[in-house]
Amino acid sequence: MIGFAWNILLGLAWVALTGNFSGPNLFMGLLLGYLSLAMIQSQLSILDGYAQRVPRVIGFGFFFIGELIKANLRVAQDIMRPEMEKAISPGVIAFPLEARSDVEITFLANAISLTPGTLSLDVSDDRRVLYIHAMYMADEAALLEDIKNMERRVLRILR
Amino acid sequence: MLLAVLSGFLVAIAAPWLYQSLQDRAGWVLALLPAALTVYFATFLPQVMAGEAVLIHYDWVPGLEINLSFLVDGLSLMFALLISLIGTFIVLYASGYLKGDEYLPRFYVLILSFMAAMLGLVLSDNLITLFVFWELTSIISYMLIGHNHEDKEARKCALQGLFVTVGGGLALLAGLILMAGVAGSFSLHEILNDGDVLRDSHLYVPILILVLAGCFTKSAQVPFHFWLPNAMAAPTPVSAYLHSATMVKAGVYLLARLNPGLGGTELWMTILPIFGALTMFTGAYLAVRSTGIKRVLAYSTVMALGTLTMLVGIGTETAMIAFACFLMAHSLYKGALFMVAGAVDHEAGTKDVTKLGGLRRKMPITATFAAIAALSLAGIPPLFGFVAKELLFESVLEAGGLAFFLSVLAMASAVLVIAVAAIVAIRPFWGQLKETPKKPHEAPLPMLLGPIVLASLSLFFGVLVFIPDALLVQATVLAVYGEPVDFYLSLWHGINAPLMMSLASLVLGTLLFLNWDRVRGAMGKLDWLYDRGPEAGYFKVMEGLVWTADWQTRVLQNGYLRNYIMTIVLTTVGLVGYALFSRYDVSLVAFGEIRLHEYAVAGLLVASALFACITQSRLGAVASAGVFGFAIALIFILFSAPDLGITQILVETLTVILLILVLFRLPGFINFSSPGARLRDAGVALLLGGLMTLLILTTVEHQFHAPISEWMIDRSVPEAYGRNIVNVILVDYRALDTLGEIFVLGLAAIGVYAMIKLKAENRVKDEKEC
Amino acid sequence: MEPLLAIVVGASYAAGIYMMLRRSIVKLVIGIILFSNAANLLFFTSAGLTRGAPPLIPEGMLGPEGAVADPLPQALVLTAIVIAFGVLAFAVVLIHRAYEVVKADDLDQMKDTDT
Amino acid sequence: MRPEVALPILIPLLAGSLSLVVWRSVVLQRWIAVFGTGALLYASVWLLMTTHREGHVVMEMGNWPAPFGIVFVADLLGAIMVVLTGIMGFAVALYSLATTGKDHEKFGYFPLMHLLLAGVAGAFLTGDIFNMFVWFEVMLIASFALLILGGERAQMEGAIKYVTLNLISSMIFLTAIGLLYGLVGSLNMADIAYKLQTVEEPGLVTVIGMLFMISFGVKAGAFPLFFWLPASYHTPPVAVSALFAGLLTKVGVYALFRVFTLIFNQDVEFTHNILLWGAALTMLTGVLGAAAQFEFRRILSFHIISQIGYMIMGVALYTPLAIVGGVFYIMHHIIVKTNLFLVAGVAYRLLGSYELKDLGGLYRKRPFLGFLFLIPALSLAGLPPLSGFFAKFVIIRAGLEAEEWVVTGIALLVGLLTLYSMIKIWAEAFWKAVPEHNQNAHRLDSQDSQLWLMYTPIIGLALCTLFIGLYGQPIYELAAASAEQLIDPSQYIEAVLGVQP
Amino acid sequence: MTEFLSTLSGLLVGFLLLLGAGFMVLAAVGILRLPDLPTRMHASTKAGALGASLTMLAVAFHLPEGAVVARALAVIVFILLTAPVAAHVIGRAGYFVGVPLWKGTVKDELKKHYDPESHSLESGFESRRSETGADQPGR
Amino acid sequence: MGHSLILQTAARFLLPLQLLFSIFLLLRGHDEPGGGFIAGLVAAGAFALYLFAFGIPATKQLLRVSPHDLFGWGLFIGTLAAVPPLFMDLPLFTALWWDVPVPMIGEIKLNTPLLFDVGVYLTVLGSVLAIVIALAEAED
Amino acid sequence: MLDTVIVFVYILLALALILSFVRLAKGPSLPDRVVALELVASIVMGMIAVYTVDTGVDKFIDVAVVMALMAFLAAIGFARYLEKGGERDD
Ligand code: NA
Ligand code: NA
Repeated sequence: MIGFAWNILLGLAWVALTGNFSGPNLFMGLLLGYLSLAMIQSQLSILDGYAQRVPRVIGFGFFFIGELIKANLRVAQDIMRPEMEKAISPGVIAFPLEARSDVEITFLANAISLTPGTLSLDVSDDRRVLYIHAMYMADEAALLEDIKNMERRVLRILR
Repeated sequence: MLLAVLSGFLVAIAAPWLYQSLQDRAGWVLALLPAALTVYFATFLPQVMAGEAVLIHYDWVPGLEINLSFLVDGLSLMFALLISLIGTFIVLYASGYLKGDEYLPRFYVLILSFMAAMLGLVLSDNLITLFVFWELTSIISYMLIGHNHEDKEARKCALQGLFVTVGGGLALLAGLILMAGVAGSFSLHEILNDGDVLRDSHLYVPILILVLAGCFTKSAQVPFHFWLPNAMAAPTPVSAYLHSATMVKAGVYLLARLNPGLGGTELWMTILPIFGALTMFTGAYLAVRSTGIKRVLAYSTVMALGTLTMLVGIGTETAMIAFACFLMAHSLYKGALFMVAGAVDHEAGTKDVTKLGGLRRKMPITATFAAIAALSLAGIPPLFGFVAKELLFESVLEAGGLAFFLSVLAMASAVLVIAVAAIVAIRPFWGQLKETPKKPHEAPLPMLLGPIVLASLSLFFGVLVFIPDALLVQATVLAVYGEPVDFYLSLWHGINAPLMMSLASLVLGTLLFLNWDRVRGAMGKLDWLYDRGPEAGYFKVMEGLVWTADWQTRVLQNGYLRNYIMTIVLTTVGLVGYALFSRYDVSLVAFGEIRLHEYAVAGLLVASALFACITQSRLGAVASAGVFGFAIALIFILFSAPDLGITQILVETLTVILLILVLFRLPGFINFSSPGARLRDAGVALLLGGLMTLLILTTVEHQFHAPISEWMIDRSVPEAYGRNIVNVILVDYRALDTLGEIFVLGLAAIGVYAMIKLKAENRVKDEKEC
Repeated sequence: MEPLLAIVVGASYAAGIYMMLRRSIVKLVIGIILFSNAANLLFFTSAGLTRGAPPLIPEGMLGPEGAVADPLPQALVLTAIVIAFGVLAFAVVLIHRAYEVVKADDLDQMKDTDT
Repeated sequence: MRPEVALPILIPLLAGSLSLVVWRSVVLQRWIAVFGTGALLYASVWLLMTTHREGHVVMEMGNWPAPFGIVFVADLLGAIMVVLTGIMGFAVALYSLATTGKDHEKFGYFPLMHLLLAGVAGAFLTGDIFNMFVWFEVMLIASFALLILGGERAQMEGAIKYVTLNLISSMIFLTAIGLLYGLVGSLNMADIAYKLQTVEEPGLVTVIGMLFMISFGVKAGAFPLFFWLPASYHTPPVAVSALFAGLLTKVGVYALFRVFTLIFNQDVEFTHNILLWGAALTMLTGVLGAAAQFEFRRILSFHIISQIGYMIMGVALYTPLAIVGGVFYIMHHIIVKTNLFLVAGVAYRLLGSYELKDLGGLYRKRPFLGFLFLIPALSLAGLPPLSGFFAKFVIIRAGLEAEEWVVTGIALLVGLLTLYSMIKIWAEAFWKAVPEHNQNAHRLDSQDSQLWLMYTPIIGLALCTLFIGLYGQPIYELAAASAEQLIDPSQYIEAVLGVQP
Repeated sequence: MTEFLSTLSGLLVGFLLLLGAGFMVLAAVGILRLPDLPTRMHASTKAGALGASLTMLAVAFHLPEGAVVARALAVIVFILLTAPVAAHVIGRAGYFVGVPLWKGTVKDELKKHYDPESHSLESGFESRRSETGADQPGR
Repeated sequence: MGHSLILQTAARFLLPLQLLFSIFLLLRGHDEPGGGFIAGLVAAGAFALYLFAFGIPATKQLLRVSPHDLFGWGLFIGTLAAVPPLFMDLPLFTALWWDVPVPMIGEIKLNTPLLFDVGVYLTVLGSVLAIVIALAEAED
Repeated sequence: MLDTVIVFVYILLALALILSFVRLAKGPSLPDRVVALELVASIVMGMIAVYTVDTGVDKFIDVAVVMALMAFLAAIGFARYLEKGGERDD
C-alpha cells in the first residue's frame, strides 16, 4: 500500500516538477514512478492503511514545523550568548524504541534529527534502542518525554 | 640506359635465388651482368671519342627537379667502364674467395647493388640523383665492410667509414643544393656550361667548402684518410673493388666533374693541391710504415687519391691529362694487386708481409701478374703507370707558386711508392719460402682471372699507349678541363726533368725497399704523432658525442615530474609574457561594478584554493576542493549559467566521492620539499597565475566581432525546437562536441576499470602460481 | 566583475600549479582539480559575464526576452567540465595504482622510466 | 553532401562503441578491429581521392551553416593525415592480432584502439577549434588507457608524467580557445581567420597564438616541452607504442600546421621565428637523447622528438617549399616510425628483450627482418633513395633557400646523428652475435606461427616507404598541392564560409 | 487590492529571506562556536536546513507560479529528506571513529554498548532477547 | 560501512525519487536546465548512494545490467543517433523530428537529439557507475 | 525596500559562507570539516534562493533542486570513508 502511495506521490512529484498538470503527463509520471519503484520493489515490504493517515500527516507537518522553529530559536539564543558553554549540557542517551519497522525507525530518527536539541546517532543492532545526542540534558525526563511524544505522532501516521 | 644503371639492383634482388639453384656456379652467371655492362658502355665509345656527350633523361621526381638523367662523356664513360670491367672480375673473384661462406648470397646482393650505385653516381647528370647514388655507395660499403659482423672491430671500422663518408655527404648535399640554387638548375651539364655563375656568386666559398667536405671525406683526403685503411676489415673482393675503381674515387670523380664549374679559382687551386699533396705523401709514408699487405695497398690508395686530387687542383692541361692517365692506371693495377693480396691471404693464411716469402714457387701465375701490376704501380716503363707518373711529374713542376712544394712531396711519394710496389710484389713471392698458417697453392681460376686481365691491360695500355689515349683519355680530359685539349700520349718524352725524377725515385725507392725493415723501425718512432692524429680526433669526437648526449639527457630528461612541469610553465610564461609585453601595450582596466556578495564568493574561491594548498590534512584539502567547486558553481549561477551550475555541483560531488574512494589507500600528505623549494615553486606558480590574470584583463577589453551565438539564440526555438539554448547547443548545434565528450567519459571508465581489474586478475593469477 | 574574476582565476591557476609541483602524488591530484577548474572558469570569464539572464527562452516565445548571457561558452565549459571530470577520474585512479605499485607517495621515486 | 568526410570518425566511433557493446566476446572484437580499421582505410582513401579531385570537402554537421555549427573540412593535408591514420590503424590492428595479450583484449584494447583512431581522425578533419580540443581529449584519454594496459610499474610511472603534462597542455589549449572566443566570438577556424584579417590589436592575437604554440608544442613533443614522451612511449606493449609513435605527436604537428598557416599568420617574423628555433632545438635535443640510449624503443622514442623538429621546421620557415617539405616529412615519418616500433616488437618476440645488450644475431638468422629494419631505419636517417631522403631534402633545400644557415646546419647534423643511432641498433641487435646470456636465443631458430601476422604490416609499411622513395613524384605532387592550400588560406576560408576573403 | 497583496507578499518575502539568512548565519556561528562535533551538528543540520527551506519559501511567495512553487517545495522536501540522513551518517561515523566529545558532556550511554572491534552496537536488552534467538549482531 | 538502518531505509526511498528526477531532467533538458549529462550524473549519484548504503553486490543485483553494457550501449546509441540523416543525403547529426501518435497520451515528438541525449544519459550513468563500482571493489 | 533586504541578506549569507569556511579550515577532525561542507552547500542553496528573488528568474531554482537532492552524497562518502577505517585526519 505504501508502495502504491509512494507511486502516486512520485507521479504527483513528476507533475509538480514538470509544471504540466495535464492527464497524459500524470500518466507519464505514474508510469515512470512505477518503473522506478519496480526497480526497488524487492526491498520494500510496507504496510497499508494509507488513506486514513493523510490528516495525521498534515497535523504532523504543522507540529513538526512548530517544533523546528521553536527549538531553533532556543539554539540561536544560546549560540549567541557569550558564555555559551554554561548554557548547554550535551550528552548521549539511549531511547528505547517502540517503533519496529525500518520505515518507522528511520522516519522517527530523522524527525528527531531535524528537531533542534536532538540528533539521532544510531540504532542498536537489535533495533530496540535509538541513541540520541542531545544538547540540553538538564532535564532528561522532559527530554525523553518530548521524544516519546514525537514517536507517538510518528507511529500514528505510519501505522 | 636506365635499365643498365639499375640492372645491378634488379639482379641483386634475384641473386639469393640464383644462388640457391646454381650454388657455386652462381658467380659465373652473375659476372655476366657486369661483363654485359662493360660491352654496353663500350658501345658509347665512338660517340664519346668524337667529343660528344650523350644525355639521357628519365623523369623521377620532376617536381623537385630530381630526375634520372644520365650524362655519358669521357669522364663518366671511363669510370663506367672501369666499374663494370673490374666488377666482372670482382664477382668472379668473390665466388672463389668466399666459397662456402654462409653470407655469399647476401654478398652478391651487396656487391651488385654497389656496382649499380657506383654506375649511377658517375653517370648521373642530376646533382641530387648523383647524391642519391653517392649515399647508396656509402651505406652499401658499410654493409660490405661489416661483412664479418660478429667481430666487434669490423663493426667499428664499418661505422667509422660510414660516419665519415655520410657526414661529408651531408655537407655535400648542402653544397649541391646551394650550387643548384645559384646556377638555377640541378643539371650538371647546365651548371657546368656556365661555371662563371658559380665562381662569381657570393656563395662560392661556402659551396666550395661544403663540396670539398663531401669529396675529401669520401676520397679519404687528409685529415679524413684514416677510415680507408680501417675499411680493410672487409673481405678482399670488397677492398679490391672499393679501393681500386670505385667508392673512394667517387670524391675524385666529383672534383673532376665539377672542375669546369668550381675550378680555376685561386682558392680551388690552393686548397686542392695542398690537401692532395699532403694526402699523397701521408698515404705513401703510411704504406711503407705498414706490414699487412692489404694495409700497404690501402695506404697506397690514399696516396693515389691524394695525387688525383692534387692534379685536379693544379688544373693545367697537363695535369688533366695526368689525371686521366693516373686514374686509369691506378684502377687497373690496384684492382689486380688487391686481388693478388687476397689470393695470398686466402692461400697462405696471413696478410703480414714480414711473414711471407718465396710464394712464387707455389703460386707462379699470381706472382707473375703481381709483378706486372706492381711495375705499373712503381711507374716503370713500359707499363701504363709510367706514362701516368711522367705526366704527374710534369704537372707538379708547372704548378706555379706551389711547384716546389708539390714537386718535393711528389718526389718523396714516388720513392715511397716504389718501395711499396716492391713490398707487395717482391717480398711475398721472392726469397726464401716461409712457413705460413695454410699450405699455399695456386689460387683457383675465378680468383686468377682478375689479376691476369687487369695486369695485362696495364702492360697493354702502356705499350700501345695510343689506344687508351684515343679511346678515353682525350675525352676525359675534355670533360674535366671543360674545353678540348690538343695532345698525344707517349711513353717517351725525351730526357727531361720528369724522367730524371723518375730515375732518381727508382734508385731511392730500391734503396728504401732493401732497408725496409730498418726504415720501418725508424718510422715507428713517429708513432706518437699517429696517436694524436685525425683518427684519435675521430674517436674523441665520438666520445664527446656520447658524453654530450648523456649529459644532456641527464639534465633535461631527469625524471622529476616537477622539473618538467616547471620547464613547461616557465616556457609558457616566458614566451607568452614576452609576446604580451612586446606585441601589445598592457594597461590596467577598471574593475566595473562588483557587488558585495560577489566579493565574498571570489574571496571564498581564493581562500578554498589556498587552503587546499597549505593544509596538512588531505581530506581537508578534498573538502576545501569541494568548497572551491561549490563557489565556482555559485559564480556560474550568479552569471546566468544554471546548467553549468548544476553540472558543476554534480561533478564536484562525484569528484569528492572519487577522491574519497581513492584516498582510502593512499598515505597522508607528506612534505618532501624544503622551504626554499616551496618558495621557488610558489614563485613559479604566481608567475603563471599572474600571466593568466593579465591575459584575461587584456582580452576582456576587446571584442573584435559579435559572437556567433546570437544566430544560435535566434534559431533555437524556430529551427531546433528547444528553449534551453545551452542544451540545444549541446545536442544539436554542437552535438559532435558532446559525442566526443561522452566518449571521453566512456574511455575514462574503460581505463579505470582496466587499471583496477587487470591488477586484480594478475593477483589471482599470482596466487594460483604460488 | 571580470577583473576581479581575472584575479581569482589567476590565483586558482597558481594554486593548481603549485600543488602540481609538489612531490607528493596526492597533492598532484588536488593540483589537477584546481588547475582544470581554473581553466574552465577562465573560459567562462573571458567570454564576458552577464548577471541574471540565463540563455533560456520562455515557453511559447520564439526568442528570449531581452539580452541573455552568451550560451555558447556555457555549452563549451559544460563540455570541458565533463572532459575534465573524465580525465580526473582516470588520473586519480592512476595515482592510486601508481602508489600501490611503487609503494611510495614520492614522485621523486618515480623516475625510472626516464633515465 | 559528401559522406566521406564524416566516415573517418564515424567508422571508428561505431567500431569502438560496437566493440564495447560486445565487450564480452574477444573474438568479435578482433573481427571488428580488422574490418573497422579496414573500412577506415577505405574511407580515408576515398576522402583523399575526392579532396584531390574537387578541393576542400566540407560537411556542416547538423546541417547548421558555418560558422555556427561544427564543420568538418578536409583539405589535402587533413585528408592525407586521415589516410595515414587509416594505414596505421589497419597495420597496427593486424599486428595486434598476434601480439596483444589476452588480458589486454579483455580489458578494452580494441575499443581503445578504435577510439584513439577516431580522436586522431577527428582532430585532423574538424574545422572548429573547440571541436579539435574535444578530439584531442578523446585521443588523449584513449592513449592514457592504452598506456596503462598491463599495469606494470614502468607504465604507471610513465603514465603519471604523460597524463600530467598532457593535461597541462590541454588546459593551456582550453585557455587559449577561451581567450580567442572572447576576442573573436567564433570557434570556426575559417571564420576566425577571416575575422582576424582586420583587427585593431593584432598583437593580442599573436599573444594567444603563443598559447596555442605552447599547447601544441607539448602535444607534438617539441623542445622544451617533450618530457612526457621519452618518459612513457617505451612502456606500453609495442603495438601501442607504434600507434602512438606514428600518430599522436603528429596530431600536435598537424595542429601547429593548421593554426600557424590559417589563423596566426599576421606576425610571421615573430611567431614563426620562435617556431624555427624551437624546431632546431627539438631536432638537436631529441637526437642527442637518442644517442644516450641503449634500449630499442627508447632510442626510437627520442627520435620521434628529433624528427618532429624537421616537421615544425617546415611550417616555421613558412615558404611554399618548406611546407611541402613539412607535409612530405609527416607522411614519411608516420609510416617509418610506426614500422620501426613494429620491427622492435618482432625483435622482442624473438629475443625477449628491448635492451640492445641482450639482443643480437638477428641478421644472421633473420636476414629478411634485417632488410625490413633497414628500410625504415635508413629512411629515418634520411638516406636515399628512401622516403626520408626526399623529405629531408625538401626541408634542407627550403632552409637553404631561406638562408637559415644555422638551423639548416643543425638539420643536416641531426641527420648524421640519426644515422648513428640507427646504426647502433643495427650493429647491436642485428650484426652482433646473440649474447650468451640471452635465454631466448633458441627462438631465433624455431618457427612461430603468429609471426606472419606481425610481418604483414611491417612489409606493407616498408613497401610504402619504398614507394614514396622510388616513386616520389605523386607524393610530392600531393604535398605540393597541400602546401599550396596551406600557404594560401583563402581557399580554405572560401570553402568553409563561402566568402571571398 | 492587488497592490496591497503585492506589498504584503513583498514584506513576507523579505521577512522569510531575512529569517532564512539569519538561520544560516546562526548555523555558521554555531559550528564555529560550539565545542564538539555533535553539538556543531545540532546547529548546522537544523539551522542550515531551516534556513535553506525558509529562503525557498520566500521564492515560492515571490514567484507564485505553479511550476516555481512546486519546485521550491520540492527543494524543501528534498532538504528535509536528505539533511537528517547526512547528519546521522556523519554523527555516527564521527562518534564511532572516536572524535572526542566535549569535556562538558554530561552523559554518554552509547559508549558502553559499542564494541569498536566488531562494530557491534548493543541495546542493553540483549540478555532477554537472546532467548528468542533474534539477536543478530552486525547483520 | 557498518550498515546503517537509517541510511539504508532512506536510500530505498531516495533512489526511486532520484531516478525519477533524473528522467525528468533528461526529458525536459531541451527546454529547461537539465539534459542527458546532468540527468546521467543524478542517476549515477542515486546508485552511488545505494552502493554506500548496501554495498556492491546488492547494487549490482539492483542494476541487473553491467555498467559496461550501459555505457557501451550509450555510446553506440549516441553515435547511431547521428547516422540516419546520412541516408537522406543530409550531414551527420542533422536533427530529425517525427510526431508519433501514442494511444492514451497523444502525440509524442520523437527526435534524434533526444535519442542522442538518451545515449549521453546512458553513457554518463554507465561510466560513472563503472568507475565508482570498480573503485569501491578495489577498496575491499 | 525588498532590494535593501536582499542586499542585507546577501551580506548575511556571505558572512555565513565565510564563517563556515573557517570551520572547514580549522577542523580539527574530518567530520567537522564535512559538517562545514554540508553547511556551505545549504548556504549556496540560500544564495540561489535570494538570487532568484533578486533577479526574478525562476530557472535558478533548478540548481537548488539538484543540490538538495544530491549534494549530501559527499557527506555520505566521507562517512563511509571514516567507517571503513580511513584516517580521521586531525
Ligand atoms: Na573579450
Ligand atoms: Na612519431
